[in-house]
Amino acid sequence: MDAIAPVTQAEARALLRDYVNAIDRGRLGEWPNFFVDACSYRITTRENEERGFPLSIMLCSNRAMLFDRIEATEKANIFEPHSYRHILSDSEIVSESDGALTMRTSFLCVRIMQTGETMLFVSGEYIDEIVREEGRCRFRSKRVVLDSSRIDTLIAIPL
Amino acid sequence: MDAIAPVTQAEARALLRDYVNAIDRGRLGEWPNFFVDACSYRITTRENEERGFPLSIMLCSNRAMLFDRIEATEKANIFEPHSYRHILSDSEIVSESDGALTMRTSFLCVRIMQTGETMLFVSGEYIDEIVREEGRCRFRSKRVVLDSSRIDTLIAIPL
Amino acid sequence: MDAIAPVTQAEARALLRDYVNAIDRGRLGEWPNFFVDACSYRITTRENEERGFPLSIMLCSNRAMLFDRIEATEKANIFEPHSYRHILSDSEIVSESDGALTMRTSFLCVRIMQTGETMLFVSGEYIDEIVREEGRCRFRSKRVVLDSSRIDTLIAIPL
Amino acid sequence: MQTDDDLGQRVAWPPEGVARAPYVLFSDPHVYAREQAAIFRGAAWHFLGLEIELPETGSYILSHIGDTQIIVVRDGRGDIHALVNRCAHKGTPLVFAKSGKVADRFMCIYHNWCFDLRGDLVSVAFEKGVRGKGGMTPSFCKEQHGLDRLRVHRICGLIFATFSPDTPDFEDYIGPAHVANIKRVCGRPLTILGQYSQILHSNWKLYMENVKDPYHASLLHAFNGVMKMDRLTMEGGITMGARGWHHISYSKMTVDPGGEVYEKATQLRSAEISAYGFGLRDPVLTDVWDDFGDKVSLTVQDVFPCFVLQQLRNCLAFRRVRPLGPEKTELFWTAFGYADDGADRKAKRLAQANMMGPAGLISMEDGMIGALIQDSIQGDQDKASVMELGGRGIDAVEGSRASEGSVRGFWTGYRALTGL
Amino acid sequence: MQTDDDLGQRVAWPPEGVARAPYVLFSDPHVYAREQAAIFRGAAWHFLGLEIELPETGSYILSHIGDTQIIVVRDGRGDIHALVNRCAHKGTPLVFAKSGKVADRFMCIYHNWCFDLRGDLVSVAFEKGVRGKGGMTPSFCKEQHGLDRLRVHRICGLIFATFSPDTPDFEDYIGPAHVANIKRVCGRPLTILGQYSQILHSNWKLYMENVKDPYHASLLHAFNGVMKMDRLTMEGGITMGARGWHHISYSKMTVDPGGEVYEKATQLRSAEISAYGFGLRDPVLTDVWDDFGDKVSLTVQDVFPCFVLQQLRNCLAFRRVRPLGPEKTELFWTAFGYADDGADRKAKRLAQANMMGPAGLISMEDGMIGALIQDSIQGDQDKASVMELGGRGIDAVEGSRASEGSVRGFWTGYRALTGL
Amino acid sequence: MQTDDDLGQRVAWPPEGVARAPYVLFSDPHVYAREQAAIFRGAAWHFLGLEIELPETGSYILSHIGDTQIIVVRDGRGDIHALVNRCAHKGTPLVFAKSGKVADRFMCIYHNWCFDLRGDLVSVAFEKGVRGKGGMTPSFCKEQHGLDRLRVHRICGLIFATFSPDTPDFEDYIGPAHVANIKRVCGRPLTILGQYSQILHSNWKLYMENVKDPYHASLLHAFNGVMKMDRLTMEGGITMGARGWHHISYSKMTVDPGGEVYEKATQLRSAEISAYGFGLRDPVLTDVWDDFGDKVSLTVQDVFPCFVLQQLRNCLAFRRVRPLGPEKTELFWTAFGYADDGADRKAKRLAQANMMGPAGLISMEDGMIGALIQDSIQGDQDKASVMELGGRGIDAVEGSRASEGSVRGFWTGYRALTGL
Ligand code: FES
Ligand code: FES
Ligand code: FES
Ligand SMILES: [Fe+3]
Ligand SMILES: [Fe+3]
Ligand SMILES: [Fe+3]
Repeated sequence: MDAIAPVTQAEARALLRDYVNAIDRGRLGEWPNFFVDACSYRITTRENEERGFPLSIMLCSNRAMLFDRIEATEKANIFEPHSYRHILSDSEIVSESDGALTMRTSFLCVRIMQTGETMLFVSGEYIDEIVREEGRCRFRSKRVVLDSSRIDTLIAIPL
Repeated sequence: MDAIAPVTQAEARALLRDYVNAIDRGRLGEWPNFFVDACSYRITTRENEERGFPLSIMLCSNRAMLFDRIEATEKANIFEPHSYRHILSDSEIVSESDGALTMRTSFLCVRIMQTGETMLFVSGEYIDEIVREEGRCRFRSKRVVLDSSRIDTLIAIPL
Repeated sequence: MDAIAPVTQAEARALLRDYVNAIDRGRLGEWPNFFVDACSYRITTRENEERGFPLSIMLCSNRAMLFDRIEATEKANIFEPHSYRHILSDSEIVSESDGALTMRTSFLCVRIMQTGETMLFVSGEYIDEIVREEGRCRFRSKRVVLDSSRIDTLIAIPL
Repeated sequence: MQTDDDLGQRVAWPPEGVARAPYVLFSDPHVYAREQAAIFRGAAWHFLGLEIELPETGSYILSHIGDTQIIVVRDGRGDIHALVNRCAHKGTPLVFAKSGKVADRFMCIYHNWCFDLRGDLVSVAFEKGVRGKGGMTPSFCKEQHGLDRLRVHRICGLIFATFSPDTPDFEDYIGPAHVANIKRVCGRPLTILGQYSQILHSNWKLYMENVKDPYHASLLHAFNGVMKMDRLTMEGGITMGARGWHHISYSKMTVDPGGEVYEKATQLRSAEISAYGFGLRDPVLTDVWDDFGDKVSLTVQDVFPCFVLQQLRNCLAFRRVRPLGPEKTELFWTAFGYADDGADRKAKRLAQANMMGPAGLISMEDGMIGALIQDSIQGDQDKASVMELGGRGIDAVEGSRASEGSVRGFWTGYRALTGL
Repeated sequence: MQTDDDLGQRVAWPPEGVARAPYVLFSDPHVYAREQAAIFRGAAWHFLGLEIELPETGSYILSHIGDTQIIVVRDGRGDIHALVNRCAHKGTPLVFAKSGKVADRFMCIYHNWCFDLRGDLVSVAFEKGVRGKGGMTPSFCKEQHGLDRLRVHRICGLIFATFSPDTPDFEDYIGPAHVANIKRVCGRPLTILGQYSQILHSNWKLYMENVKDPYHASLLHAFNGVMKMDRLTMEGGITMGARGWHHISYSKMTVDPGGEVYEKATQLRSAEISAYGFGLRDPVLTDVWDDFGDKVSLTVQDVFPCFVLQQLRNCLAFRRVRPLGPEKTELFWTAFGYADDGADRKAKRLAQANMMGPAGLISMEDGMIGALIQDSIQGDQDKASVMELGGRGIDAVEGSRASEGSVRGFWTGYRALTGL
Repeated sequence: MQTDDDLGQRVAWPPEGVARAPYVLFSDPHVYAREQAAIFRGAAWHFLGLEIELPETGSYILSHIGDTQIIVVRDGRGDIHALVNRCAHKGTPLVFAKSGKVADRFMCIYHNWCFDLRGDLVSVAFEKGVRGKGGMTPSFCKEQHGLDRLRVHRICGLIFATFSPDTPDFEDYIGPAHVANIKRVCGRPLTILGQYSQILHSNWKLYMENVKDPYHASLLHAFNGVMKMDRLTMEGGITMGARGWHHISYSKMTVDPGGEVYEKATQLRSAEISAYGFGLRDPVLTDVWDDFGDKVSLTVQDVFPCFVLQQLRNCLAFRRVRPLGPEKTELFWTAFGYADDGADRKAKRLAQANMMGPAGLISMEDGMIGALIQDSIQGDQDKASVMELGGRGIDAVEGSRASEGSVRGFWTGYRALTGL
């Protein structure tokens, strides 16, 4: 039965690819659908992690908060139009347990303003916990650990 | 028979790797050989695509034009010596039909001037249509969609 | 017998991933362990290679020198705290002979200062010779060929 | 060389006074130099960090006042010193990590001169030369080559410093009401929840104007407006600090009597937003409590020129603003709670932290607005902004935040110190 | 503060006049400031965009004149307005997308002040305060706080604007022959094929000199030389515009009588190129037609200071040059065709577009040459370029393009406006 | 416009003279401009490269003197010329590759003007126009439009040049002892082992002070201290060059009599390092030989302002320093050996090259220390560094390197040329 079938690295990797593609192509409405209901999404920094500080730059502890966040981004918040381009390096399997696969992946994210200005926006690691639900792979937990503690301007679009 | 054997993702990915390596290593003379005769190569921008503008930054609608372009680049045009370094992220298979495989791939291209000056030159997506010809995989169509509409200085070497 | 079993591309790629992860996570002490005793590690530039100049930016011609170098880095040398983030593109198998696999891989390395300042530090190619020893894959030779001959500030942490 | 007259001439402040801010102030390098001397090295207090960042003898953090790096260190007697991070020999910084701990001295990496925790020079390598040859010139006297030490003031674990002997004592500098709010918010043992910073592509003053501008809070931050979290129609006001240089903007956790303007007035953006008809899907952002038993749910306090203390419901933070040249600024955030917070309150503060910082639901716009302005005024260096909400002066409008008096208060302090 | 005398002193224009261009003009920030005031804010017309980019009421594009952002918008009466994109309150840009559409007003995101499509201030948030408290100072009068509005001139769907009341009417500014060429090329309904821009790492004037320099076309762009596409030996000439500030360079689609010089003269680079002995493998670049029935296959026209209209055979484009400080420039390209182009002509124009833009076979060098010069002159700020081809004046050499008269014409306009 | 008095006023050199270096010198753009004129265009010799980089007629390299690009080329008579890389027409660089070879002339890419290998203008495209129309103005005379040519001096295959006719002859400029050391190290046929460069985020003078500062070598570079490779306690000294502008620091390959200070003195960082108790695991770095038969294992020589000749045991290199504005510098390294080196010696030199360059075990810190200082002094433009080791003058301390005399010598030359 599906829920039993363990998540393969290929499936996990495909999820990650589709996730960043959805963001890079501006399909933000799909963002919450990459997660299960009882999920956790965090953006934090390597420095806070190393110093044991629990603060997040962005924190959603369930899928409803993902919807609230993205609705704010699309309707309430105002910012200069821009898009991202994510580049993924190889993934490392950290653990596999009861059908959940935990994976670490180095990434770069380039930010492109509508003016054309292009910059290396952030670098860091994805630490993902991926499960199968209704036959489809989703994130149970996604932790985005940024290498830098200094953010340029703002983070409106999730990483 | 060869022409029938569908192009696998691994083969397509190897073609893409060899293609960017040939460019990054300065072997521009090989560039047309990565395409079939009846091919199309375009560099355009995300903005032009989204606004429905047909303009290209570079357009070759057959292999002869690829040869003309690269001959101009190597003999007629003048520019400061520089090289590229391409980095590819994961590819997404868009479709497979009658042996042709269509694939989208995010990429970064770094430009290195002879002075050593290194910059993130462009980011974007490759949208490739790959077929098998004489037992070898080649591009039937390659569309390079740049995230930015603003180009630094010039594009002499194809992307 | 192990030594016979040829190194697979997947194993080689995993070694490369673990190698850059160890560096990016600051576990420099592990660095020499990715190499066999009779190894060679070099950082050089594309320009020196093309002009036939033998000079290296960093040169270790055996494992003892790797230990000496990293001990200096950690104890004697002084520099502003910083870390790297490596991104790997696809690898090309150059040759496979008597169990050794030779592979070329394009990479980017981003440097993150403790202040948060993030820059595209270097780009280039890894040219790796990988062998199996005591059942584990290691580098027999690692040549880091930088695209640029101009280094920002210093290279304290190996690439 | 720029003379003072030159500068006054170029800035040419309009007759409306602090109801105007000439745009040239936001990009001119000579104005920037004047600010460094008159404000950052001048008669003003600057926030450096927290005592809890310095747990032991020798614990230090690296902070800044304008262009100057400052070492903040705890000595063996428990005193805290603010020292300029510049070796007296050839200018090398003594420390270059964000924070750390030394035993009892700072050793310069360049030539190993050593300074004790008060900044006094205690040893000079090869002072006597080698085998009687070389060494320091006889007239050299260590006493004259210590690190520059600043005046320090500590209040509720917050550390402030000033370069100038002329700066009034801290409590006189900000005034009693402002001392009271610091004690209100920081009067209990604090705990740090985390830190990060933002690069703002604008002059530092555009950010400080933003902080001191209650007018924008519910308009630029439409999330505030539509979520009824902070509106000018709520009960609240502005409390001006000493000489009007500082301000506290506050509002109460009450129902919003006249709030319908935010949904109806077609000239407000919030009225155009259809979202949130039924509020947020997840209640955590609105699941708040009265931290100080006074029903005041929002306070934003600044200490002129560059310090901010923020209470957004239960989301508490310090902000420190550092100019990086005329057109770039770094904004340092420290989120905090209380040592005695239970797991539940801590968790809720962390959730409410979604409102602050570079991704803050009601702060992200502040990271960008200054850069937009910086770009759009560059062609009009001869023009000025216009601030006439609530008059042209700095008197608080009793019980109302529909005033730019606090922004004019910033310019009052600015003009007093820079003489512009 | 820089005085005008200072500047004249430093620039020290050589006695040869416009046959020389002092290198200091290409990097000095004070010269740049002078240009902003005297040229971009001064008595000159600047291209903003096209009417077809503004299809409906409220349609706008964001354009620039020098350092100033300009909103170009169509109002309900069909009039087109050019407004400075800077809110009268505190300088926030009203729009920050490249293009878009509003209903009937621009609402500032910062405090929601609203301006109508003519730039008049129509509403101020909380103008009357809240419940009678706060609000704008009584003396505040909206009429005095609209957006700055520029003079606009429209010709064949092209939109130009100027800040200065002293600028001559557009047609007098460029002269009849230049009006005629605009009508020749743009006299039929246009359609946009696409847009992109280039960053040039040089002063903006190095690009404009390049545009107005027919001397380089067949030499720097060896592709032209070897492909016989544009050579000085072809029939053609220069038509100077009013006061010599503007130029049109043209050549005819005829056989090249004296062209062998390009293959023989060993002092020309084209002679060294072995390529193309048998022409291009693919004919599309040479499969051209006579768009205007006058056998003129190439025209490059400029309107001083920063507009270019290009006809390279059937490859048509507008170029707009925007300075980004003394050493950086952005070049905006808009390729166009005609509304009534058939699929075949449209396809050929798109193929010929290989000649233009950052990857243009005969334009890529123009993106780099300025940056090379910028680097190589920086050590010689006291020297000047030498332009003596075709004399030292600005009179066109009848039927010849072997002259730099049009470049000297640029400097004639430059000196007239800047007083340098 | 900056006048000289302004500058002297702003710099305000302290009465202690060369025992102080005002921090304003390291970031002020007007000081930078003065240096370009008085030092880089002034009466000083600058290293350009090596004769072996120019094997044949027409071989050239692209080098720099301050902000000016210099072509170094060998002509048919074997003479070597240093030409400013700026076309006399409109300033285009004649070459823009790091090195290359031309037949007998440089052809400008922009309009194909040609210059011979001595820099004389030999052809002007379309000088006579086309079919008698256009062409250069009759008064134009090619003789007056050649490339600027510098004075060149060659010694042991090293190429130096100067702009100024007033610069003393090279050997008088550096003095006999310094000529002798160049002949000592470069007196045999050289071979290049490789080249690379480093970007330093500091003013160029911070790097040159570092080069001329023997005080830091064993302290900043703890690797030196703990590895006993270079210590002030070793036998050695400083040899000052003509007028004290230049220096040679040397030490001998002897046991270290008083070295225990490095392990014991708690005020030295080396004493804190536990590493290397038993030396290096691999002996190659210490497997050295006496290259010059004089037991001198280390020499660092500079020729004011920007050239360094380094002998670190058997690791030999030239360094050339190029300022890139007030706060950025490029450092060019060329490692070399001798044409008659056997494979073994060549291999050992390459191994010892681990000590030099951006990753050099005893040089990496030099790439960063200037940037640290640049940051930490920016807030204190009115202060100065203090250099009183070995007195306040420039007399060498016989047989000792515990002196900053050589750094003061740098400032002696600096003040003489700049007049500051
Ligand atoms: S600079 Fe600090 S000891 Fe020399
Ligand atoms: S800045 Fe535009 S409304 Fe305040
Ligand atoms: S610039 Fe060199 S020939 Fe014109
Ligand atoms: Fe705000
Ligand atoms: Fe051109
Ligand atoms: Fe050193």
